[in-house]
Amino acid sequence: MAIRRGRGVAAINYPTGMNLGGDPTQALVHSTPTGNFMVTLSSVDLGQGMKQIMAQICAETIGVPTDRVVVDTADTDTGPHCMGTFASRGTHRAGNAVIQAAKEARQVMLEVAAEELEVNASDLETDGQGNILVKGAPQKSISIFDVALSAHFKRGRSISGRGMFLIPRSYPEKETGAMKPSTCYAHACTVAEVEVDDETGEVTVLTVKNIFEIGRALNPKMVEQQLVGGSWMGISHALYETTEPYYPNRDHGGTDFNQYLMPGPGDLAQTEIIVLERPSADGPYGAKGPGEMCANPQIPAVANAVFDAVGVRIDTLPITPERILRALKAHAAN
Amino acid sequence: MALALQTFATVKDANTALKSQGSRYLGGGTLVVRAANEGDVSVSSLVRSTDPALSSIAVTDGKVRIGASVTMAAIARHPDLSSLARAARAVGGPAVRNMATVGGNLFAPAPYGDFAVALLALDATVSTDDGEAPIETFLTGRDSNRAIVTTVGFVLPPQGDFRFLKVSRVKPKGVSVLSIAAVLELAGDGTVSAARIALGCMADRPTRARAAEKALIGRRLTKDGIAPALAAAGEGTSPITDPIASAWYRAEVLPVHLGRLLLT
Amino acid sequence: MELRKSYFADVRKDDLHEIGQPRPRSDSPGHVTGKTAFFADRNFPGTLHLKMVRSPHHHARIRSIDTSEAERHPGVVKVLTAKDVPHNVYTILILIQIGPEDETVLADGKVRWKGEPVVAVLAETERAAQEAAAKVKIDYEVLPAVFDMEEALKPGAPLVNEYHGQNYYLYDSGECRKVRFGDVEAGFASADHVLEQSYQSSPIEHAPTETTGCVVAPEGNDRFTCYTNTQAMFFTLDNASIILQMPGNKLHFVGGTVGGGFGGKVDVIVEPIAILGAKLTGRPVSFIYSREEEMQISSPRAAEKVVIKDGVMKDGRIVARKVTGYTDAGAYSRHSPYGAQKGAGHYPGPYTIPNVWIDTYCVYTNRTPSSAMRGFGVTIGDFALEVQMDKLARLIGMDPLEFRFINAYRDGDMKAHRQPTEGAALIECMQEASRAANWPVAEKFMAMSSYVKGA
Amino acid sequence: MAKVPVQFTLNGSEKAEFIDSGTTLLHALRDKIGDTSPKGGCHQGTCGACSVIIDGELRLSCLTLAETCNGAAISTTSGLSEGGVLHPLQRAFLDTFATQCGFCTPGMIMAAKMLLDHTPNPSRDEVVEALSGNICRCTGYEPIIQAVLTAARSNSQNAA
Repeated sequence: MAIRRGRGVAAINYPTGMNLGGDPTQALVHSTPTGNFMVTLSSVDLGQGMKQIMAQICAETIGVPTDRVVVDTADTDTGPHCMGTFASRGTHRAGNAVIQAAKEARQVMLEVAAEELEVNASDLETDGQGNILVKGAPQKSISIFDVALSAHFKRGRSISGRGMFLIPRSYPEKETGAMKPSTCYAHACTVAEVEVDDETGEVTVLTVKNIFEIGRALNPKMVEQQLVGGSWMGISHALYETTEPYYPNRDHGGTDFNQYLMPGPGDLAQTEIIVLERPSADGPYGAKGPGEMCANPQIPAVANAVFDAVGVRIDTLPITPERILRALKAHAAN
Repeated sequence: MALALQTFATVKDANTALKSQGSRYLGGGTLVVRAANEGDVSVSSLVRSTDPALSSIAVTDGKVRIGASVTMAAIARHPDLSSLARAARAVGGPAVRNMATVGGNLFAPAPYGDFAVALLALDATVSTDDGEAPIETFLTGRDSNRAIVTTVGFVLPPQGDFRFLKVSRVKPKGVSVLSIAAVLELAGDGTVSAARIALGCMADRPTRARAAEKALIGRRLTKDGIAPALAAAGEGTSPITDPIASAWYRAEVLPVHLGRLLLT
Repeated sequence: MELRKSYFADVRKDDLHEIGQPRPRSDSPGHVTGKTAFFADRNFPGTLHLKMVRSPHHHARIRSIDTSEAERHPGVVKVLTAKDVPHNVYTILILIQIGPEDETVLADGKVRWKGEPVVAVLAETERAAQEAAAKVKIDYEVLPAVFDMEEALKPGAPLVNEYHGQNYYLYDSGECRKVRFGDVEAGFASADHVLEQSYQSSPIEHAPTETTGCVVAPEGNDRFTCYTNTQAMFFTLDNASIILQMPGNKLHFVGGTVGGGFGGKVDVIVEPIAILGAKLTGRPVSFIYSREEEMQISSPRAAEKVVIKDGVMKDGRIVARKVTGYTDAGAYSRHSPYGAQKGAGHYPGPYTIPNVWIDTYCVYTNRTPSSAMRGFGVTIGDFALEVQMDKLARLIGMDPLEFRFINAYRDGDMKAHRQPTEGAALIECMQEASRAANWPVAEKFMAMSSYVKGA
Repeated sequence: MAKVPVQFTLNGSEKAEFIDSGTTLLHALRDKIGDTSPKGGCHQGTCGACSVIIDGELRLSCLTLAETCNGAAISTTSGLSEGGVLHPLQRAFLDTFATQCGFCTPGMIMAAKMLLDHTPNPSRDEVVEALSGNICRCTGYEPIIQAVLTAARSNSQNAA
């Protein structure tokens, strides 16, 4: 028996959004009487952290701590339209809508503060801690709490804003295919190192080193969650997953988590993640959509590493022990 | 008919209840309740017995008797059954092992039933109220069996004689590509004097690798010594094809894994 | 995870307060205490359970359906067939004018894949619904089926879906979405080597731990609240409105907390029929996929076949790339026509190639309809492209990483679909990979930049 | 349909209900008693989202019939925090970002609690084994493994 080691590389890019269908999302932002902010959306959190990220984006834009923001989403009676959570669009599209809404709300907030402080709104800034200060004279300030009370009970102003982000639909040109399929692109390069058992075809992924360029890590810990989980799914796609193991034959499709194969907690590659940030021109604080991109480069990187290890190409996914063993036997026979 | 559970203090009464149509015995639930959840409406009555004898483990003078309701977890932690712990732990994850029973494992279709593979290599005896049967006979006829299994009995091999290997795609818990259990007795000169090898997934239920067993007798456990046994390992098998692996793959890697088990 | 702030520092301001901070997730306390409310955690008294009777055949004509025995089964409240669905033939992308309507909510006269829903049974308990479902009698005339995309595209193949009239999606550009850039044949003619290779995949399941489903509660005022784990609230509401011929103001969707999606919950499958059941019975209705349904009935990622033909020079430049992509939609469109053309917009990958020819086909076969999944239209293409890149590098005896630097796109480079490259960062990712993986490349590559030359 | 009585303690408090015979413990807890912390991810015993602790043993509530639990002591994730103070495992899952969609989390925490109750300072391999019956599709498992190890460390620091 021989355990053979190999490594492979892959580099990819990934589009944000679905421009070919038209891609709108809306947001509403308003202040409560005591200066807390509600973000109202109909966007869906699949576990990637939409609610938390929209709160951080709103907080940054308004100039308050994140815990002053509550996100109320996905009730069609209250939330304005969102196309949906897919195509790496959630953070990018909804984030832009939230920024626009929050900017409008912030402007009203500053105007009310200006009246209270008897200065021009353009002379005001937020300290990020819940206060509005006069630029250059920070001793002259008012809390957002007091501004909101004033707006509600004294000045009759609604500290609120509407946000709409629309990517107009791009229609591919029939003959040339000229189109604008996406707004911005995330990038990745992955190097995978594997061991292949040449008697059984079993593959062990030893390490994956993933470099991801995602525009802006809005919340680095949450980005890490996506990227680590995505890297695992990429390896899973490379080596394990199929609903039809004998495709195109339809027999023997798995019907449970025992038959539908994915790497278990004892199969984990040592995973390294490095993130670069080249802010996108149109992303919220430069963010791109990393959620899908992060699961792609591992697949070809592992495939290339398998070839590097045992000298046979498996061009059909998933790269099962059976496919490797058959290829090794065919290779030996030639 | 809605699903209903009937509980009896004795196996005898439970056996009587099982005679009615649409009834099935409930062990740990990993097979039967699952089937009901998945919409198997052929079963309308579940029968169980709380007879304490079903849950006991007795080890006396190297003879082991395990009640059919004993769980994989109970076997894995029993101090006198440490040599079997590996096989018991091969079943499921921790929660499943707290539920899956020895009796149920005898009925689990491939790729399940790894502990039954071990019992086959141990040449166990399976008891019901109708009497005792060698496990091989029992497994052959299990589809028509109606009597509740009460115990399994076997002689515990000396430390080191029992070997077990489960190959799965997913670690640490995945269902079997195949499993192999072997009881090997060695003579003073290091040659094999007796061998029982049982295979999982090489048919729809555990089977003995008799040709390989025979080819091992008088041979040493070396690469050359086991070569004839490995060559004969697949004789008489008809491996299953399922989402985990094809029959072709299972047949191809059986000798590889048997070789690794024999040389450990 | 490490953030490498040294890259692109000149185009980035790091003066933000809340953005860039690892704030704790607001939903996590609910998750760890089990208090987060997923759709199925809503419990309404008197809820009916919906179970589907599904086709056991890949392709068959339905001669007759007899639900009389099922209707009499104890606990059964309602049995639904195609005639009960107001607008039974639909397609979800009709909302963005991608037709034709080609799928039935409940099969009408024909089934086109094994597992297709035919009859819906609503009963007091899951068990009663399962028992009654077993009593529905459907007489089928089995028809020849086609499972292989290449077979499906051959003349004389069984026609999968009459609403299309042929076994591929007809784009305005014809049988495939096309991209034409430069002169690909001239590129091949000038190349030192030409390599054509074929890549394949099979369907992949999202396998979220929470299965697809919804619970619908009548509000008593002719409105219906649908608690759902859809990934797209209004997309689902608007499609339900069309299928049920019910004004949107009668529908109230609540969701947004989903136990994993990965693209698997963007089809509109469970909600319309559950709302219909609630409307016709006046009772709350729960329709939740079993795990078996999630694995084999819910749309998977499409199987794909990708054929790549490349012309490459000895010095490492790719001078021509022709890609033919096939997406196995299964029996119905769902999102697949979009995915196939998204692929057309993605090839030839993040490389600048002067001559490109792309054809992407959306093909119908008698299998579970596929749809979107994480990396939709791109994941399998990237597998094919990047394995092909490895083969090309080895063909010309070049280091695979260096080979990619030679071809990597940079700001300002024109892409095949005629958009200038903006915000590129492939080169920097590869430079960092070279360092992190101890995979050295020539100094000239480490000195490269994605920025426009001279800018 | 004949109803049968069931009586057990759930997170220390007495529960008594009449249920349909054959009802799984998962359904009894969620639909009758209102504890929705155990999740139904498969009803097959293959995902672990419904894991609960019954008389000190980790069990799958989707494959356990409620009427077999008469007299038992049952614990679920909803009963772990006391007086608003999170259990160290809950704290660790939260602090280390080990939850994403959150659907597997209650089952994971039950499996991890079972481990730490018996093995306060587990090795990584022991954590992996303890979680092996629970499926997570979001995280890739590593964050969950780290959360359990973190909880074990914080426990031992508190004990010291």
